[in-house]
Amino acid sequence: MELLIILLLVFMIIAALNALEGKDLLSSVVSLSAVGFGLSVAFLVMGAPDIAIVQVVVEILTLIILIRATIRHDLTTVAEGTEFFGLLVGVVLLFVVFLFGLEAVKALPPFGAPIMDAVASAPSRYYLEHGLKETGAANIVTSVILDYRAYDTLGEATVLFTAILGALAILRGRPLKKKKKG
Amino acid sequence: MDKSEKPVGMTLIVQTVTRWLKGPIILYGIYIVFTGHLSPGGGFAGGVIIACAFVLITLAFGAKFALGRVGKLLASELDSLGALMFVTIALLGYVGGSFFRNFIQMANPAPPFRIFSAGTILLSNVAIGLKVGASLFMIFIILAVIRVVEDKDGKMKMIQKKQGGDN
Amino acid sequence: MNRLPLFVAVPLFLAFLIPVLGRKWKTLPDILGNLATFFLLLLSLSILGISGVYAVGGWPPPLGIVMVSDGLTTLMLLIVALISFAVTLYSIDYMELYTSKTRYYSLFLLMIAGMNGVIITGDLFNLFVFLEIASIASYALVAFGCQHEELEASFKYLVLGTLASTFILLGIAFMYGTYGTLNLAHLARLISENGSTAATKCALGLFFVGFSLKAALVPFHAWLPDAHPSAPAPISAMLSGLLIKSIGIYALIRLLFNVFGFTPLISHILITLGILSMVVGVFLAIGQWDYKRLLAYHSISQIGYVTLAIGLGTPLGILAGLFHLVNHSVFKSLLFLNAGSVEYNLGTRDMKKMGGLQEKMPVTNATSLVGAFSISGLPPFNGFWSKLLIILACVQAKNIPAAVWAVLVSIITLSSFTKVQRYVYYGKLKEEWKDVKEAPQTMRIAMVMLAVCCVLMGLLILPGPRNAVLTPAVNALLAGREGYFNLTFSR
Amino acid sequence: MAFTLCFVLFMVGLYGVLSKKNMVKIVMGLVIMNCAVNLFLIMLGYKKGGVAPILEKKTNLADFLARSVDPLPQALVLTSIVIGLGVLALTIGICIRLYEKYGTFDITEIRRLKG
Repeated sequence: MELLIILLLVFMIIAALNALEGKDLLSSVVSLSAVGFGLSVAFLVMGAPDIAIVQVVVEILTLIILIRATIRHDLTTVAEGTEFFGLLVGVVLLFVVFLFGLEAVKALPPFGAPIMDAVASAPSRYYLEHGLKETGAANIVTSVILDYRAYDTLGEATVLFTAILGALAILRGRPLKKKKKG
Repeated sequence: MDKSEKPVGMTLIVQTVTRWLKGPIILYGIYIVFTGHLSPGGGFAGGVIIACAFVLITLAFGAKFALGRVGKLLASELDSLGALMFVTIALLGYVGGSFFRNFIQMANPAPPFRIFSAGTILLSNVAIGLKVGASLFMIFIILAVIRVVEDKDGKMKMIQKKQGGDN
Repeated sequence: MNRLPLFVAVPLFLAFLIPVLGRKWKTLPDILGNLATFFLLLLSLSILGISGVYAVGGWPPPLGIVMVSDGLTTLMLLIVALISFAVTLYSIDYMELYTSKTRYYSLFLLMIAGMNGVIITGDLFNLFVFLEIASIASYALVAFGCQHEELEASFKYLVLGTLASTFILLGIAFMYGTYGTLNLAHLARLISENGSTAATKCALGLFFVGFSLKAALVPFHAWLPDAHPSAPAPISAMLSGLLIKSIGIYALIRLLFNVFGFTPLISHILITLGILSMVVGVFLAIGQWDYKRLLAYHSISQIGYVTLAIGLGTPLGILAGLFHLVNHSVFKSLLFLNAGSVEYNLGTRDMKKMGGLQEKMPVTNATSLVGAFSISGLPPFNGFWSKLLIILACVQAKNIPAAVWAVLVSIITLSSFTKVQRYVYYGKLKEEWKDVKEAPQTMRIAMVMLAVCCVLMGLLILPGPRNAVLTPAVNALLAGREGYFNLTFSR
Repeated sequence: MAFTLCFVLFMVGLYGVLSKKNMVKIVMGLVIMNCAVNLFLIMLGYKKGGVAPILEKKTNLADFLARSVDPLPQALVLTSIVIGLGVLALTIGICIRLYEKYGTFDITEIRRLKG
């Protein structure tokens, strides 16, 4: 099982690099959605079918938006100026951060042994044990997002609302009533 | 929209398949919304699926079709309405003792594994499904449909479309 | 503590309602926006200094999300409500320059809801969600005018802000992976019981970077001098006065003091960041001729003061820091509103083109003078007292270099604002501004209101008001992990 | 190993954000970072041989408790995905508007503001 996850991850990393380094914007966008679909397969494998469904559908929408909104006939290829020195500094910096993070990752519980089994007072265990009885929802994830942590979900719906309102505001036709002087 | 736009929508094959598929997809989305507390899915997944059905219709039949039928206005009303419904559920809980209290389930617990077994969760799922579906369709309309119009000499160019009902 | 959810629910409800109703009735957004902020002001006055816990959905912590109110929370809520009330009043006339007031007010209320949500929450992930609401609303509001500079600044702000949010989310993931809970108080208890691992330290580092980006501390300040001046003036006032404090400084100090525990290392980092921001901000401000850009650089500098003082970690230091935070909210909002009313009438922000506006705009001139005196630390205005306390706290903590820097920066600030007053308001009136008028009524009222606050808040130094308002906030931070845990799990 | 690779994916996204000059590429970097964090959260909750946290009528509760994966990270990821989509929509909106104004996606050419 872990092997499958690792293979998926390697696939996603390659796709991500291809998306970032590709010269053709359209193929970059397609590579990016390969990352997204790899992600949703990984979710499905790891026992998260709810998330997998959402991820697939959101990925489709992302793909459509990116293609329809940003890809023009006249600029599908990108000319990237490469500054060697800047790139070198960036990569070295990232490598330092990576080493720092690697230590942290080592300190986490091993893959496949979730923290909820190690901490006696972890809320997750309570959700699994009492979720059905207390909320009536057989899908414990639903009982978490719409009952135990419904307030988060309100926030999330609000984020979506805010983003759309913001996009509408930014894309409105005539932003200023009169021309500013000067 | 520019009159010089090429024939609306996609080929006949796509349009026919879409005509067959749109019903089942929407129905599946609704099913997912209503059984979110019993099986994988829920408001988000269902809402996004319904939105995708409308996106498919728009892509297959052209922008005018979707805008005429659903309309940006209606989508934005539904967007606000879904959000308002969710807040109202929260506030009803507030009146009944605690913000976001599952007042139905706590007052009279229903037996599990039924459609009506989880109190406000079902209502919340519907509200979220409405909100997310409308929101995502709105995103699609404002980002992918309205702004991109082909110019006369074949070059893609942005135009500013007069948006109806705007202030 | 039954009133706590209303701080989020009311602005959210109205924000959802305004787009539906605003289309038919044009003056409704103005009315609803002002009513909402006025209501929040009354509400926050009514809970000032009261501490308590509200369990959302009736689920006790750590199962559900809790809202926690202590001295610091109520202080922040009050200042958010006060500034946002003045700003909504100001917006009634100012936003006539732009179209689509409906969306403006809706986004504005969403931003307030986001900030209030961050302030009252007792849950790590919930903090992230509301931080995102406030941030997204502010990205959109910065670009509200849709001109070249605004869009560019907004894009820069958005990329750095989202980077910060992703860092914070990764930090949350590390915390969850190590302790298995998201409740802040529960985390605090588990950290003190189980000790911290490399993952905890990594999460702490990620939070430091993320929240410093949100608070625009040097060296993470690159977005602020673009974003704050480009936004419409009321939004500049909100961003500089409130947003960088509530989702940057407040969230950071809440995590540092009440969850991770305050250590000498953290103190050193905060003091270094503080002095750096203070000095770099003020030196970058010297050469500016753009009115609002100059103010934005001074925001970085003043936030440096706050970080320095709180970083000292002593009771006097924290008192001084919080006092300066509150004062800065008031006078920086006031100064941005002044700059906005000049821009409203003249259509430019270039100070070289201005001059002699004092006879044409007496109210703006007078209030701007109050703001300038406050920010430069001249007695008897509020800025003087808080800066004095900061310097005293530095001396008391035996950190003489910091005290010297604080004095120096204060002098440079004074010279910088002398320049503003001289070039904008004094001197000879230029020919092209012969028919300039004073700002409209509601804008004047808002400015006068904040100027009066500048004077009155100097009184917070007296023992009576100080014990009522500032001391509970200081105690909330000093209570540390133990106090926060006891408060949250008190039921 | 799996955690490390996930962290590598995060770094790839960060590299994209910091080094790319094209706005769409920067946005892609942000999306990749968001994906990596989401995957990381789900991996934290994974249990060897785990099942989805959904009860069925015939499920034995003790057995379910022993085998189910952690539901809380899944709830968080659901929120995080939707937030990511919202941010993406707004970003693309700004990008489209910037493209209208400047006629390019290259940030080195979009430089009116000093500093």
